[in-house]
Order: sequence, then C-alpha cells, then structure tokens
Amino acid sequence: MTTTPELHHVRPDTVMSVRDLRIWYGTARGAVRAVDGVSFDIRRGETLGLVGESGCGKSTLGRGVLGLLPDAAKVAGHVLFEGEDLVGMSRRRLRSLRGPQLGLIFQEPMTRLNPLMRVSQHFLETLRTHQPELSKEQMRRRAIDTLGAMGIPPTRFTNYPHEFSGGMRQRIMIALALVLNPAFVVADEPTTALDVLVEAQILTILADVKRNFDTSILLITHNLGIIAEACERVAVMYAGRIAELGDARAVFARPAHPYTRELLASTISLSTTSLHYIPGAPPDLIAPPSGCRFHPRCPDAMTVCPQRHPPVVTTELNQDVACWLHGPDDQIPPGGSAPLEREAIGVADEA
Amino acid sequence: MSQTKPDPPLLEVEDLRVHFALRGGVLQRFTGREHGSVKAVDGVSFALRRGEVLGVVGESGSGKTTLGRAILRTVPITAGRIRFDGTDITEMREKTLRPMRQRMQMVFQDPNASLNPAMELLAAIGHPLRIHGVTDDDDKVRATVSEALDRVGLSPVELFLHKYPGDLSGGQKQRAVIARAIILGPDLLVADEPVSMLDMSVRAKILELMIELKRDLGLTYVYVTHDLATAKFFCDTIAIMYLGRIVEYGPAEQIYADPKHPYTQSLLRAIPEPDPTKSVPRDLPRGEIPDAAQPPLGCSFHPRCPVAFEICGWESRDLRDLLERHWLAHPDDEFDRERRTVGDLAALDEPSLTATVPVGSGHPAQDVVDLLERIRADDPHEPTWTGIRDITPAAGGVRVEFRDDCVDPSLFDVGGGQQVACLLCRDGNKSKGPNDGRR
Amino acid sequence: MARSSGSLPRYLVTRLLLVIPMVWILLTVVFILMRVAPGDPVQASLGGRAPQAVIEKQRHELGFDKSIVAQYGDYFNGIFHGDFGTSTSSNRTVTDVVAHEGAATLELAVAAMIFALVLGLGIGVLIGRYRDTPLDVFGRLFGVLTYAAPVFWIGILFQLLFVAKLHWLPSSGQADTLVNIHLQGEAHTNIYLVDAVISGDWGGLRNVLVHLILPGLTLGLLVCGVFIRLVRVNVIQTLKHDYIEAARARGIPEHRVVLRHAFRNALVPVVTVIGLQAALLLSGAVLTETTFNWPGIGQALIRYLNNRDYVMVQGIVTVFALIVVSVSLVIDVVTALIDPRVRYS
Amino acid sequence: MTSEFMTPTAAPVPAQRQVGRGRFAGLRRALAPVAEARGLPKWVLYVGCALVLVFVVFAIFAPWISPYSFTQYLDGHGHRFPKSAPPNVHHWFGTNIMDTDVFSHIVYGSRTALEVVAIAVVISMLLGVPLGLFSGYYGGPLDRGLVLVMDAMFAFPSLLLAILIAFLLRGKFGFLGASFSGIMSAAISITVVYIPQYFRVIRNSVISVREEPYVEAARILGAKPRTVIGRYVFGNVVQNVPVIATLNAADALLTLAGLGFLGYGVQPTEAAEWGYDLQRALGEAAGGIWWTSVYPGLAIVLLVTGLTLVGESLNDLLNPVLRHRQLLPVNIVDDEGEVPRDDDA
Repeated sequence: MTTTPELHHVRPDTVMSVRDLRIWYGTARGAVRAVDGVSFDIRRGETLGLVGESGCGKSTLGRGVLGLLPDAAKVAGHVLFEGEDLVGMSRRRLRSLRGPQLGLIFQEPMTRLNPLMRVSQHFLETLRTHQPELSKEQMRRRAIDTLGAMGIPPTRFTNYPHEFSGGMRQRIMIALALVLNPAFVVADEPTTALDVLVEAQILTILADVKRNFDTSILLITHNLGIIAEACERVAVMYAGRIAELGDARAVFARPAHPYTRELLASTISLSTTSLHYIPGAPPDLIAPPSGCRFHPRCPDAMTVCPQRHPPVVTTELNQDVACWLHGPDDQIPPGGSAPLEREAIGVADEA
Repeated sequence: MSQTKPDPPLLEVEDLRVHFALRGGVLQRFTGREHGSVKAVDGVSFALRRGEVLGVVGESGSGKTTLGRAILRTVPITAGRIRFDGTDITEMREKTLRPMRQRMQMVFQDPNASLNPAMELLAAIGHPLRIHGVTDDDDKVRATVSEALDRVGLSPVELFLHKYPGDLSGGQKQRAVIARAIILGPDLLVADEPVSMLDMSVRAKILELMIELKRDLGLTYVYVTHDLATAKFFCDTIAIMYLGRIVEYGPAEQIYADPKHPYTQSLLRAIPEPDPTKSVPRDLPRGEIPDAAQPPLGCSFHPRCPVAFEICGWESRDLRDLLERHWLAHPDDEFDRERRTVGDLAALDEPSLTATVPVGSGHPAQDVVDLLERIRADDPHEPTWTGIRDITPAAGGVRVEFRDDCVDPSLFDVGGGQQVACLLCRDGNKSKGPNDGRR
Repeated sequence: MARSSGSLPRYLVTRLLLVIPMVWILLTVVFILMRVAPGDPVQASLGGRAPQAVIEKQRHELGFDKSIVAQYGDYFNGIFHGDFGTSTSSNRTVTDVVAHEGAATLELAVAAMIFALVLGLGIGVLIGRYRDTPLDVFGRLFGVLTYAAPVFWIGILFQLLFVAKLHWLPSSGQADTLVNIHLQGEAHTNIYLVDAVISGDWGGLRNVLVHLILPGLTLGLLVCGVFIRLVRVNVIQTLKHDYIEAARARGIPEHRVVLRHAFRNALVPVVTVIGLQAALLLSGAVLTETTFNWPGIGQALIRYLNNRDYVMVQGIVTVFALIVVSVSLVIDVVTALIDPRVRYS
Repeated sequence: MTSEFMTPTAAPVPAQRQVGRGRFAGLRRALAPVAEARGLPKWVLYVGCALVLVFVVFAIFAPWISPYSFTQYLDGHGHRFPKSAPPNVHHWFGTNIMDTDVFSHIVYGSRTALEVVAIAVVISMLLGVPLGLFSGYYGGPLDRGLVLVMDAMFAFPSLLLAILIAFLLRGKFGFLGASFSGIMSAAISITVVYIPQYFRVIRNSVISVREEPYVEAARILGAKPRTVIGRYVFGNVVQNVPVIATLNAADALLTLAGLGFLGYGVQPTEAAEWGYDLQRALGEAAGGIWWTSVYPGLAIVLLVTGLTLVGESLNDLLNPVLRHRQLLPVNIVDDEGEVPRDDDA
C-alpha cells in the first residue's frame, strides 16, 4: 500500500525530526497501535502543540520521542535528535542525553518530586549526574537561578516538596527539567492538574522559557485554548496518527481536517454560543478503522475514506493534512468522493 | 413550568458555615481533640428559585465542593441555615431527612468512582427505588430503570442494564450517575464538576443532557465548577467563591459582562481562549489560593490582589512574601549577604498585625531596618508598604507595625442584583446580606 | 502555601504520651490473663501436698489474699518501682532473670536481626527490581521456604547436618561449660560476646561465636523470609511512583534510581514492619532457644510456665510487653527521622 | 507511568463474561482476575493449590490412606513396632521414639492441622471482619479504642499470646469429647492471635472505601448505614479476605506447630500433631536419626508453602497496587496490512 511520505523536508534549524514513528504495545487482546506512523519536525526555540482527545496516543508519543517507554513497547521509525537516532540508541547514551539535552515536564506535579528529598537535593543530584565538574557552590547558584526564573524564591531552596503548593511544585519541576538547559523538552499536559490562574502563570513561564532558554518544546494538551496561547505550530493527533499539522494561527483560522474543525467546534470557551460535539468515541487502537481512522465519526466522509489511508498533502496555507477532501485527487478511485452512507452513531459507542 | 405565582425559593442558604476541625499531632489524632479548624465554608448565603441554575465557581480550595455537600447534608454543618422548599433541614436528624433525599440528588465529579464497581447498572440505578420503598418488585424496578436509562440516552437499554461500571466509558458512566440521580424525580440536583473529568468532545453532550433534563423535568441545579466557560453557558446566577466565601454574586450575564471583584476579573482573563490572536495576560495575580486553615487577615484576596490598598489587611505574612520577592529579584550576592542579616523567617508565619522580624546572629537590628528601607526604595509603589505604619528596632528583632484599621469586606450591593465583596465597591452602597466580617 | 514547619521534639513528646495507654492496655491484659489462669498459683508452685498453713503464709507473702483491685494496684506499683516480682519456684527475682537470660536472648536476637537485615534487604531489593524474572522466582521461593519452615525444624536440620554428620559446630548451649563458668565470673553486661571482648578472652570469644552461628542463623532465616517479601513488595510499589519516572527522565543512573529513590522510600513502610518483627523475633526466640538449649529468656519462660510459676511468667511477659512498646516507639522515631512528612502531619 | 500507557484506548471493552449476581457478586467479580490469570501467577496458584489439595485428601481419607492408626504401636500379630527404626517396607518413613509409624502420623497430622487451622481461620474471620467493617465505617472513640487494643495485640509476640491462651484453656473444652477438646482449645488460642490481622486489613480498606464517592452517593440516595455497609462497602473490601485467610492459615499452621513443639498444643493422645512429633524427634537429631524429624517438618513446610503460594498469588492478582498488566511481545507490520493478533482473544 502507500508508503508513509515525508511530511516536509528537514530544515537546517530543526532540533528534532520524527520520521514514521510507530509505538505498539502487545496485550492479550492484540497489538495496541498507540502511535502508528507519525512524522514531524521541531525547530529550535519553537513550541509545537500536540492536541487530541484522550486515548489517541499523545502521551505515548511524548515519551516515545524521549525513549522513556516500558521495555516491552515496540518502537519502529526514527527520532533524529541533532543528527542522532534515539530509536535503537544504547541505554547509556540515551540516559546521558536526558537532562542536558532532553527534558520532560509532567502532568501531576504533586507526585513527581521524591518526598524524602529536599528540593536542593533534587537539583544537586541532577547536576552532579550530568556536570560533575561543577563545584557545589556553582551547582547551588545554578539551581537557585533557574528556580528564581520560575518564581521560586531562594529562601525556599532547602524545603521539602510537601511544603510547596501544586503550582509551585510544577515550577520546581520545570526548573528541574531546564536546569541543564536542554535543547528539547516535552511538556505533557503541564497545567491539567492546576487551577486556571496557576495554569495561566505556568503558561507565562513556558513562554518565558522559550525566550530565555532557547528550548524547543513539544507541548501536549487536550485544551485547544492552551495551544492557542502557547504554541507557534500545532499537530492534531487522532488514533495514533497526525491528522493535521501547521501554523497555529492558520489551523485555528481555517482547520483543514474535519477532525480539527469538529474539535474546535466542540471546545467550550467564553465565546461559545452553542453546544457542539463529535459523535462516537476515539477508536480501539487494537483494531482501528480501516482507511482514514476518523471516517466513522466524520461528517464529510466519502466512499474512499474507509478504503484507503489518506496521504499527507500540503494546503495553500502550508498546513500538512491527511484527508481525502484535500486530495490528491488522482489517487481517489472513480466514484470515491461520493458521500459515505452509514448508520447513525448511538450513545452506545460514546466515549 | 408556570411562573404565575411568585414561588418561594426552593433552596435558601443563610450564613452557612462548615468548619473542619484540624487534628494536629499524633496525640490529637488519638484523642480526637481539635487543633484549629479549616473554614471550608465561612458564611455563605443565597436563595435559589425553582428552575434556576446557580453556578458556584471557584478554584480548588475555595470551598465550593464543601458547599455543595453541605446543601445535601453530607458534611457536618457548623452554623447557619439551609431551607429546602420551606423546610429547615439544617438540624434535621438523618432519619427524618432520609425521605427528603428523594427530592435532592447529586452528580459527582469523578464518574469512575461514583458508581459502586461491584453493582451492575440495573441494581445501582434501581437501588434508590428500593431504598425509599417505591417498589420492590423486580419487574417494576427494571421498567423504571429502563425508562431512566433511556431518558439519559443510554439506549438500547438492554445493552446497559447488566453492565458493570467498569465496562462503561466515562461519558456513559456520568449518564448512568445522572439516571440514578433523577430516578426518584428530584427537584434539586447538585452537580459537582460533572464534566471536568470528561473528554472535551463528551462535555458538550453531558451539558446538553443536563439542560434537557432541566427543561423536561423542571430541575433546579447547583452547578459547582471551576470552569467559568461552561458556567457561562449553563447558569442563570453565578457565585464566585474564594476561601470559603462568596466574593461576587449576581446574574450570570452581568457578572460576565461587568465583573467587579478583582478576583473575578483575573479568573475571566486567565481562561485560555482557542484563538491564537489573543495572548496570555501578563499581569496575573501572584501566588496561589492560601491555606484555608489560616486565611489572610482582612480581605482574603489582598495578598494576590493587583489593586489592594491601605486597609485591605496587610500583615506579617505579607512581609515575608515581600522579603522573598525581593530576594527572588536579586538572587545573587545580595541574597547571600542579606539573608544572613535576617533570622528565621518562620517567625513571620503567624498572622499578626505587629510582626517582629528576627535579626540574624551577629547583626545589629539596624541592618534589618536598612534592608527593609532598601526594599521600599526599590519599589515604593508596592501596596504592602501602604499597610505598614512603623518599623522600629525592638527586643529580639525589628518590630513592624501594620495598620490596625483593616476591613474584612462583606458583600456590597452594586445594583442589578450583583453583590461584590471588595472594599473598592463599598462606596455609596450599604452593606447587605448576613456576611459579617470574619473578625 | 504550606509553610508550617512541624518540629521533631514536639512529635516525640506526643508520641511518648501515646505510649502510656498502650503500656497500660498491655499490662492490664497480662494481669487479667494471669488472674484467670486455672488452678491456684501458690498451691501449684508448692505442690499438691503442702500443708494449708504454709499455703496461706505464702499466699499472704505474695499478696494473693488481697482483693483483685489491690493486687492490680500492687502490680503497677511494683512495675513503677522496677520490681517485677520474685519467683515462687526459685528465689530469683524477675529482674535477675531478665538481666541474665535476657542478655543471652539479646545476643541471639541481635545476631539473627543482623543476618536477616543483610540478607533480607539485599534479596528483597534485587528481586523487587527484577520482578518476574527467574531471579525473582528463585528469591521469592527462598523467602517462602524460609518462612514456611518452622524454626525448630530448621534447627533440627542444622543439627543433623552440621553436628551429627559434619561435626563442625556444637549442637547446643551458649558456650562450652568451662567458657561459661569463666565468662560468668567476668560478667560485665551478661552478654557473653561483649564480656569476652572486655575481658580479652579471645578463645572464649571464638567459642561463643561458634555456638552462636546455628541458633543465630536459624532465627535469622525466619525473619529474613518476612523481610524479603516485604521489601520486594514495597520496592515494586515504590518503583511505580511518579517520582521514579521523573528521576529517570532527568537521566539519573538506574542504580541510583533504585537505591536512592526506590529503596530509601520503600524503607519507610519496611521500617514500620521491622518494628512489628520484634514480636516475631521474640516468638521465634522461644522456639530457637528450646531447640538449641540456649539459656535465654524464652526458654526460661516455658520452664516457669511448666512450673506454674505465675509471678515469674507475669514478670517476663510484662517485660516482653515493655520491649514491644519500646521498639514501636523507637521505630516511630526512626520513621519520623527518615520521612519529613511524618513530623508535619 | 500514566494510565494512558497501560490502557492506551478508551474504546469499549468487548462483551464481558456475565458475572453472577446476588450478595457475593462483588466477591465473584473481584475474583475474576484470578480466573483470567495467566503466566507465572497462575502457575504459582496451581502449585499452591495442588500442595494444599494433597493434604486435604490426606485429612479426609486418613483412615484409608494411613497404614496404621496414629496411636498404634502393635502390628497385626501383637508384636510391638521397633523403636526409632529407619524407613523400611513396613514403615515407609520409619518409626519414632513412641514406637508409632511416622507416615501414619503425617497422614493423621494433616487432619489435625487442617481442622485446627480451619476453625481458627473461620472464627477469627467471623469476628475480625465485622469488627473491622463497623469500626472503620463509623470511626469515633470506639474505633480509636479498638485500634489501640488490636494494635497492642498485634504487636505482642503471637506465639507467646497463643501459649498463654492455650495454657489458660487447658481442659476447658472437655465437653466436646476427648479428641476434639484439644483441637478446639488449640484453635481458640490461635484465633486470638489472628483477629487483629483481619481487623486491621478490613478496617484500613473500609476507611479508604468509605471516602469513595459511591459510598457518599449511597448516603445521599438515602440508604441506611446498614445498607451502605452491606451493599456498598462490604462488596469492595471483601476481596481482601481470601488473601488474608490463606496467608493467616499458613501462619496459623506454624503457630500450631510451635505450640505443639513447646507442649502446649494438641495432646499426643488426642490427635497426631507434627509439632509435638518434632519435639520428640529433637533429642534424637544429634544422634543422626533423621526420619523422625525430616518427614513431619517437610509436611509442615509443604502445607505452609502451599497456602502461602495460594495467598501470594491471590495477592498478586487481586491487589491493585501489585497488579500489573504484562505487555506481550509484538511485531510491527508495515502498514494497513494484517494486524497481528494473539490467538487467544
């Protein structure tokens, strides 16, 4: 069948380039295709948003590009980080990259710090692991400076994690991920567990990070509002694949993929005037639908959609989209663009 | 529903207080003796007409969930009154209250935990019928449950009757919870963040269902949420809560169009809009919601408030924040040098209007006075200084006196049914409502 | 913002106060148990044919003719003054028995505990880390078997192998008779190992050590099985914690993740249970001492129980109860030292 | 690890097996993972069950399996059995110092062991579970008092407690008949030791279940406390019971053997008991007579191991903290083509 195409050529300022990445889990019921042929690039200092419903493989992808998967997960494809492929890299080499080059910011900050270690010990441990040549005073300085950039006063440096609130712990986690100034950071739903004011504070911090640290961020979220606030580009993920990828402004203004459009419409914000939702639920990734995985829920589905997996095409607004509505027309079989007839989706299939 | 006669309120809450005793150390835990208390709900009043939707909005720790539970009497009430349809249920014994429970029900935040995992849907949803002796006949229960399932959209019913919660998706579980809540035909539904744990594509469906039920069954809702966006869509009246109190109350349209309390204003500004042409506000309130066990003196919001002034309640802990913010801005040599001139900052953690800043060993008290003056010179417009009356060297440290005429704002009427607990709104309006000062 | 800083001394004081009801309950239970015991303790200790007058006299001396409330008061009064009573079957005091036999038991228990800790923690961490590998299966089986085998049976097996067959080690006792006599003369602490070192009796020390091997190993194996299981489960649970993944994401080396993050945190619940193992150790000591004829307090207890020496039994059991409470106190303090959260709760 | 890892799909699970209804539907449902177990835990469970089954068969069919009665010391011709004879054709496991057949003691011993353990487990369960349920659900001063008492009991050396109780109960169950009174008093003394364990486990899980929204939901529905406990709480803590019951049965067996070894268990005239047999064998071990000790000990080890394996594998399968879904190997196929599936779906 179709070979997976390159989404676009690799630009010189690309920090990380993911090519046809697949991450599958073997379960008793069959293989779970959590990530199934994903390609994208992240440029230096850029924030790329990754958005989608829960269970579409966002978190797996985020950890997959850092090589932080359970041993039994099967990974294929390439994750090129500054020319080196992280897939198949030795554990040792990968570990030495985590911290100084690659970082991860987590969803639940409350449980991510070792309760028996002072905040200072977390920093000293990290610095000592990767930059043993620094003196203790240099390490302290470095840690306090990074914490300060996140708004944690130096007086709190030697406190224990339980003495901090959720928002402060998230700031500490961000500082911990950035203290070695990595080139690439995955932020996995960094604000989901936080209140709206704290969320906004953290988003401001992430914006500062981009400015001050020159770090590229892959920001995973299910909240389109956060994407709009924090990201230059956005990748919309559905059922293990990227449906659409492009400049955030363009995607929000003119979503090319019906899934993106429906997702935007179902988001409830202060400017929402009517309720809208996508019928059905994201598919079982053990036996995903044939062809385009969104076709059973897609209002615009055509007869070609269940038959063939749509190749990626680039729209005039420079959005990469995998949807037959955008062609390529020469690959649609005759009569393939007729509307697809099917049964209505009931609540029985609801998420 | 006819609105010809002016109905008495379905639910009236009057100066409700729920204080949880804090158990201190091991010994207190054993003896059960209390050790201070958390004022989860601290003097809340409102009335709810039949068919009205009240949105209780606040961050975690604001007491909104406790308020919802207190209305249903599942947490012990410290003081105040709750009247349901004219009946005072505040001190009703559980036994007398039990029949009333048919008329007031609840939908929970976590659909995964609000159904007994060991009960299939037929038994779980039909249980209220048996509990209240409506029917014990298996066929009748089955028929009524089927009807309820159908009503919440879980059809074909046969597919769901014998399912266990573990076999359902989040949205389906929440529908089942709603089915259980409406099976006895209640008047009041307390919905505690019913959609916040659901995927965004499902949220709209559940909200739509709740709106339908309101229309078809004449339900009255207390909608507890942290999400101003869904509240705007769903609620007639909004109550914004902060540290156990309502800080702003009024018709939804008015509050969204013209928020008066600085807290409401920042909440509204902080919601990320799915529109990249708008950007993150930079002037957010600093810090986070404080510990409810020791709320700030005066107005609870003053430490975070961008427009706070002299009498908002400046106190010792604000001084600590001030020092820490100073060192945050000058973390290098200045911190290392200055930190030594000041003793243990924990001395400032007890809320007080006269704080004694301990002096570091080997330093004269004047060093601390100088430090404070330097900080003031750095940023003379910092509002904390407006609350400080005097800084004098004293025994054991430097004595900082704050203004003692601070005011704890009650809800001020600003017209159009809108009430705001902010001193900026008190001029020209007399205090209304029973929310008296905390101290 | 949680800034409250709890203090360790305050925690200690409240924890100490909590000991009082615990001690009171235990001692009361012991007291009641001894009163409802069948038969008359005085008659039993003097034998069936003692004249009534003698019995009455003894009764009076021991205070058994007083009301039960008065006896209860006397009991607590005695304990308060460090007097746990005097034997009815010999003229030794409970304090004396505890000092001598207790020292022997302490020597045995410490040896067993060291052995169990080293082996149990080591194997537990290893198989917890490599869960579901053949190593895990082997380690768990070892743990189950050491636990499943009765102490005295292991003791008998050791005797069959190392004494009867290989003639490597002595079968029983705390030391050879001559060494025994010598060390009793040199008594400083009543703990033979220590006394031998203090008096510079290196031959004696060697002799004592050789005697200690089999009983120590036997008792140690019992506790070791419990430790393996416990440490394994806790390491598995701790390795699932979010901060472990976070540490790995920072590139912390795996050995450090396991030892510094997983093992240290797993120790908190383990330490608590180790405290409870003091009880197991005492139970095991009774059996081990009987098996190896070790002159410890467990064996003494059984002897006095057989002699119907109620005062002695009551005294020894009281001491046991006090030991249990003290150990739990120490454990709580250790936990508070390891885990800063405990102090603040 | 986030939940998304382990359940990477929110899609509905295919039709589930119908699980039975009724009061214990919860238990049956909770035990479902046992039926669906695979791999190592399943095999551990099988081995454990097989071991236990052997002894259950011994216990039930003792008179048919055993060549002689456990008190028999004369053969069919009125000749006395040889004393402490090594294993031979007539006595597969040899004879012991009491001139009786070792194998017969093993067979009849399993009857004693299982009887005592079954009674002890059932009684301590019947007392400990409801106490834990009510104490945990209602809380308050009664709960605090019970916790203190139970903790004190739990911390006290269990064997010692059992010895004291056994000592007090001697001859108290005469009305049950000679052969059963010993079993009953042994069972009761063991029961006392295990009540706190059920209490603790059940109470702790009740306390966490009590805070679940579905319990609050039941209260809001207007259910009476009795209904809430019975229908909402009990069903969700009951899965702990099989685990504690099997592990406690294993431990109880060791306590019984310990009692027998010290002479406070079932009397030799009443029933065959392995611990007592080992006590008699102790003196012979140094002389190299191994069969009188090795076989009864092995019987204890095998039965305890069997029960422990059952308990541990149940714990592995039922305890959500330990449960982990093992990922199976998988091959990535290039594209839409064939989805590789496991055959067993």
